[in-house]
Amino acid sequence: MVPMSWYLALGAVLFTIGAVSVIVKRDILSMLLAIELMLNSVNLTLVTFSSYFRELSGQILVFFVMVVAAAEAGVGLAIVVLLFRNRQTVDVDQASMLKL
Amino acid sequence: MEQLFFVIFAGIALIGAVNLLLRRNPLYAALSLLTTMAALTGLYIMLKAYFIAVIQVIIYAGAIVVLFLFVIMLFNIRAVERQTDRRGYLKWLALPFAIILIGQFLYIVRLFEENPTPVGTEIGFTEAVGRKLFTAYLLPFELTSVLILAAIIGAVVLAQKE
Amino acid sequence: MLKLIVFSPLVGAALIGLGGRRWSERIIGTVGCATVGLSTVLAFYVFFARLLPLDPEHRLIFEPFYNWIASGRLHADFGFQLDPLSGVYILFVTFVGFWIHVFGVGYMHGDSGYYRFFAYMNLFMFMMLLLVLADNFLLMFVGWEGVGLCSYLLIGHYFTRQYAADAAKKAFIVNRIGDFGFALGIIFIFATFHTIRFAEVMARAAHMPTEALWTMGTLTAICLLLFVGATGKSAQIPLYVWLPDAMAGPTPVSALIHAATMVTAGVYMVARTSQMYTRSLTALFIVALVGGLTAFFAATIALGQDNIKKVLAYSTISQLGYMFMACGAGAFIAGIFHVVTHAFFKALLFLGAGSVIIALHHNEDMRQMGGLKKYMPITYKTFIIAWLAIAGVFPLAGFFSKDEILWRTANSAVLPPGWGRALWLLGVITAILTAIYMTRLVVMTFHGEERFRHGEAGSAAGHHGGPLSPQESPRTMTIPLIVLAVLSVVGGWLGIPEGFSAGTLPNWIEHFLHPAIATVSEGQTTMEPASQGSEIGLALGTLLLVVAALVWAYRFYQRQPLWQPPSVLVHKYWVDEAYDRLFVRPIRAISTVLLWQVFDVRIIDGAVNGTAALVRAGGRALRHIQTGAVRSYVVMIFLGALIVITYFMLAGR
Amino acid sequence: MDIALEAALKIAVILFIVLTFLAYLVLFERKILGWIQLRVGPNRVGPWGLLQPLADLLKFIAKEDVTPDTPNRVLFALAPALALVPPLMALAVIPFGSTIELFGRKIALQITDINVGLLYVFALGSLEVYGIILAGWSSNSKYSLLGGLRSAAQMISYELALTLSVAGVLIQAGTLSLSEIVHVQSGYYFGIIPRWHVFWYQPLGFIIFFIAAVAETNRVPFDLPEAESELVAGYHTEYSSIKFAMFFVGEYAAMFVVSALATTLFLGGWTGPGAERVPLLGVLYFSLKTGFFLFVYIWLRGTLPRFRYDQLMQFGWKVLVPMAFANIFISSALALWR
Repeated sequence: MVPMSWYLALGAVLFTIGAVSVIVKRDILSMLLAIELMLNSVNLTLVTFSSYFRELSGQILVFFVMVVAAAEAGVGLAIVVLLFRNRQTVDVDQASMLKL
Repeated sequence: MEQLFFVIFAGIALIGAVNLLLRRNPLYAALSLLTTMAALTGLYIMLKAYFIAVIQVIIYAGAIVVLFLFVIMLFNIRAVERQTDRRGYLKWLALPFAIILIGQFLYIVRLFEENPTPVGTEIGFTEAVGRKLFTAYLLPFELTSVLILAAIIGAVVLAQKE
Repeated sequence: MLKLIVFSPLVGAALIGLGGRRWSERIIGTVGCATVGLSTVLAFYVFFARLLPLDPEHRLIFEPFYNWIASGRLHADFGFQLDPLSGVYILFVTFVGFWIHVFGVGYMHGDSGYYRFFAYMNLFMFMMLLLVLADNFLLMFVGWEGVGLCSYLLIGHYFTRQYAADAAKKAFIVNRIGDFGFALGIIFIFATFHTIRFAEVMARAAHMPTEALWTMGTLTAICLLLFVGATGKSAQIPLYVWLPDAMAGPTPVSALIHAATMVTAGVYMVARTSQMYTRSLTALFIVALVGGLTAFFAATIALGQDNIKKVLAYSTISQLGYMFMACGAGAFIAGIFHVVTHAFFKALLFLGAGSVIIALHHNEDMRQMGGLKKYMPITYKTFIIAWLAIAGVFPLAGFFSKDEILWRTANSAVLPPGWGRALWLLGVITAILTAIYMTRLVVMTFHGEERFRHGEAGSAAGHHGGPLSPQESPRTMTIPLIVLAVLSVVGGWLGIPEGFSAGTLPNWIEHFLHPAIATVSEGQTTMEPASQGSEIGLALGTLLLVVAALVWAYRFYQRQPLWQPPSVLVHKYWVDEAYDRLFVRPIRAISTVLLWQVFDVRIIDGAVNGTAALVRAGGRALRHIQTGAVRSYVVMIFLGALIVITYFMLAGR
Repeated sequence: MDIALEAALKIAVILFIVLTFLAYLVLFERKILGWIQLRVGPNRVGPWGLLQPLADLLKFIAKEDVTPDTPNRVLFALAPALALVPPLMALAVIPFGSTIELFGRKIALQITDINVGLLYVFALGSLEVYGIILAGWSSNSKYSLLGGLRSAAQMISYELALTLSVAGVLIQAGTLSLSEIVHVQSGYYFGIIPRWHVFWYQPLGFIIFFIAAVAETNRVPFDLPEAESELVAGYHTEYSSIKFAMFFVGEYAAMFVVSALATTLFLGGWTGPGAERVPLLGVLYFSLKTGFFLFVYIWLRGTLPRFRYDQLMQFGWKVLVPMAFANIFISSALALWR
C-alpha cells in the first residue's frame, strides 16, 4: 500500500521543478513545456486526492486542466510561430516591446 | 510490490523533470516532459484512474507534445545563446524560491500523513466520469468547449500568413 | 405523430429559409406546400384514426417531447396535447393553410421575396400548430409569440414600402400590449395553481367556486388578463387597430394569418380556458360585451371602406366579435364552430380578393374595379358563394354558425338579465350590416360599369401604362378557391342545430367538442332553457332580415356603386388619430425629454465616462510596473503565489 | 499467478500468430499487386513463393546496420521500436473470438478486456507518430525530416476524424469495452440482416473510419510521408537492416490493428452464424473480415494515385472532420429519438 503522502510529495517536487524551470529558462518553448509540467504535477495531486477520498470531482478537474492545457499549448505555439517568423528567435527577453 | 512500482514510476518522472530543467535544447526538454508524462500515466493506473490515464496519453502525449515537437522541428529551433542573457540575476532568485516552495509543500503534505485511506475501486471508470461530467459539471464542460473554440480561432488567426 | 405534424412545416421553413435564395420558384413552392401537405395528411390521420376511435369522454392524447424547463416548482414540457378542441383546430388550420400555400404559389409568382414568403409562411404554420397543440400555457405562449413574429415578418413582406413597414411595426407593438396581459395571466395562473399544464390547471379550476358578477376574484383577474391578450391577437376593441393596416402584407398572408387562423387564436385561448371563464361571470360579461360591440363597430366601419382588403379586414374583426360574443354568452362551442366556418369563407373571400388584385396588377381600390364577373368567372362564382355564406344565407356555412351564436346569446344563462337580448339585437343588426357591406363589395367589384380602365393617377395600376384586360387567374389559384367554396357550402352542416331536424340529425360538432369545453353547470343558470322551436323562429327571422338587406343593398349599390357613407365611417371613427394623440405623442415626448436627454445623457453616460476616467488614472499610475520582460512577470507571479500559500498556512493553523 | 501465466501464454500465442500472419501479408500484397499488374509476383523461393517471407527476414538480419551522422544515436535507435511497439500493444484488447474451453477452464480469446479498450487503442495510436517524427529528426537528413513532419501533421489531422467517426458507435453501443461492442452487434434484424454497425445507423461513420484509417497508417493514397519520388522514401531513408524491418513490420502491424478494429467496431467482430457454439469458428469469421480489409488496403495501393499534400489536408479537415461531426449529430439524434 502506497501512502497518500508519497504521491503528494512527488507532485510537490515536480511542481517546484516546473516552477524553477519557468524562471530559469529563456526560450519560450521550454517555458511552455515547464508550465505543462506544473499542470501535470497538479493533475497528479488532484487524481491522488480523488482516489483516496473517493470523490470523482478531482478527476473532472483534471479533465478541465487538460482542456485548458491543450488550449494554452495551441495558442502559445501560435505565438511562438509568430515570434519566430518575425524575429528569428525564441528568446523571451528579446520580446519586450510591450513595455512603457 | 505496489511501493516498488511507485518508486520506479516516481523515479522516471523525476528524472524526466530534472532533465527538462537542465536541457537547453527545447527538443530534449519536450522529450523529457514526455518521459515524465508516461511515468505519470503509470501512477494514474496505480491510482485506478483509468480514464484519466488514457486521456493523459491521448491529449498530452498524442497531441500537445507532438505539437511542440512539430514546431521545434519545423522551425529548427535550437537552444538560445548563453551570452545574451541580460537578466541572469533572475536565475539566482529561483533557488531561494524553490527552497521556500518545497518547504511549504512538504509542510502541507505532512498534514495528510495520518489518514491513509484505501484507494477507491470503481471510481475512475469512464462511465462514472462521464456521468458526473454531464450532470454536475455540465456548464463548465460547455464553457470549456467555448474556450477550445476561442483557442482554435486564436491560434489560426495568429499563425496564418498574411 | 403530433411531433411530426408540428415540425414538418418547420423543416420546410428551415430548408427554404437557408437554401431558398438560390432555388427556383418551382422547388420553393413544392417544398413549402409538401411540408404543409404532410402536416395536413398527418393531422387528418391522427384525427380520424387516433382521436375519433377513443371513448368520447376521454378523447385526450398526450405526447411529451422533452423536458423543456424545470425550475423550482415550474415545470414546462415541450409536450403536445390533442383533444377535440385542438383536433378541430389542427384540421382546419392545416387544411386551409395547405390550400392557401397552393394559392400562394400562383399569387407570389415573380415576387423577389418568393423564398422569404414561403419560409415565413411555413414558419407560421409551425408556430400556429405549436400554439394549438401545446399542452401548457408557456409553450402556447411560444406559439402565440411565434405567430405574432411571423405576422410581423409577413405584413412587412414589402418592407421597402414605408406603409408596409409601419403596418408591421404597428401590428407588433399593439400585440405587445395584449401579450403583456397574457404573460401576466400566465404568471397569475402559476401563482394560483402552481402549474401551467392545461389539464392540471383546468382540473383544479373546476373545483373553484363561481365568482358572481362584479366581484373581482382570482379567476376573474386571470380571465380578464388573458382576455387582454385575446383582444390583441384577435383584434377586438380596443386593440383592433392593427388588423386593417396588416392588409399591407400579401393577400395569402391576409387570408391565412389575418382571417382564418392566427386571429382566431384568441377564441381558441378563451375556449381552452373555458373552465375558468365559466366560473367568472364578470369576465364572461365583459367578453360578450366587447365581442358584441366590436362586431357592430367593425361592421359599420366596413361600410365606408373603399379598399377591398380593408373591407374584408373589418369584416374579419366583426366576425371575431361574434365569436367572442358567443364565448361570453357561455356558448364556447358555437364560437369555435363559427371559427371553423369563418375560416373557410373568409379565407375564400381573401383569396378571391387576391385573385382580383392580381388580375388588376395589384390595384386594391374598389372604386377602380367593377364588371369583373365576365372576365373572371371562377373567381366570381366562388366569391358569390362566400358572399352568401358570410351573410348567413341558408344552407351555407355562415347561416348555421351565426344563428347558433345568436340563439345562444339570446338565451344565455350567464349574462345579466336582459343583456342577452340586447346583445342578440346587436348581433342581428350586425348581420344586416354584414349583408349590406358584403353586397357593396360584390357589386363594386364584379358588377356594373368597368371602371378599371381609367387607370387614374395615384393608383398602383398606373405604372403599367396601357389599358388593362383582366384575366382569370392560373389554376394554382383557382383550385384553392373551388375547394374552399365547396367547404363554405358544406362546412356548416357539421353543426345543424338539433331543433332544425327535430333531433334526427345530431349536432355533430356540439357532441364532439362537448367533453373538451366546460359548460355552464346547473346552479349558475338564471333562466329556463329555451325551447327548440324558438331557435327555428329566431333563425327564420334573421334569415328574412338578412335576405331583405341583401336584396335592398344589391339594388341600391347597382344604382349608386360609388355612394359615400358618412365621413365618420370613412375615417373609422377617428380612432387611429385619437390613439395617436392620447398615447403615441405623450410617450414620445416623455422619452425624448426625460429618458434620453436627462437619464441617458446625464446619468448613464456620466457613470460610464466617470468609470473610464477613474480607470485611466489608475492605469497611468500602475504602468511603471510593466517592464515588458516575461521572466520578471514570472518571478512576480511566483512571489505572489508564495505569499498566498504562506497566508493560508498561517490562517489554517 | 495462474491468471498471469494464462495472459503470458495468450500474449505469446497471439504475437506469434499475428507476426507470422504479417510476414505472409507482405507476400500476399506482392502477389496481389503482381496480379493487378498482370505479373506473377514472387515465385522463386519455395512453392508459389511461400518461403519468401523467410528469405526476407534472413536478408534483413544479414544486412549491415548503417547509422548516419546523427545528433542523437539513442533516439535514432529508439525510433523504430517506438513505431513497432504501439500497434503490437494494441493487440492486447482486440477480441479475436468467442470464449473457448481448454483444459477445463474458460479462456476468452482476448488478452485483456479492459473497460476503456477503445480509448486504449487510440492512446497507442497517438503514440505511433513519435517513432516516425523522431526517426525523421534523428536521421539528420532533410528528406527524412520532411517525411517525418508530413507524417506528424497527417497523423494528427486524421486521428481527429478517426476518433470522431467512432463516437457514433460509442453513442450506440454505450460502452468502450471492445468485447461488449462486439456483443451489442450480435443477433439479426428482421431475422436476416446482422446488427452490425455498418448496417445500422453507422454507415457514414464506417466510411469515415476506413478512409481516416488508411491515412493514419500512411498507406496509398495517403502515403505522402514515404513518397519515393519526392522524399527518397521519407522518414526511413537512413534506416537499414533490422531497424528498417521494424518500421516495415510496424506499418503492417498498424494496418492489421486498424483492420481488426474496423471489424470489431463496424462488422460485428467475430460474430456470425454458429460462432457462439462452434469453437474457433469466431476466429475464422474474424480473420475473414479482417482479411477483407487488408485486401482492400492492397487493392487501393494497386489502384489509386497519391494525393497532393494540400489536397490531403483539405480532404481531412474540410471533408472528413465535418462529416464525422455530422455523423455524431445524426447518431445523437437517433439515440434521442429512440
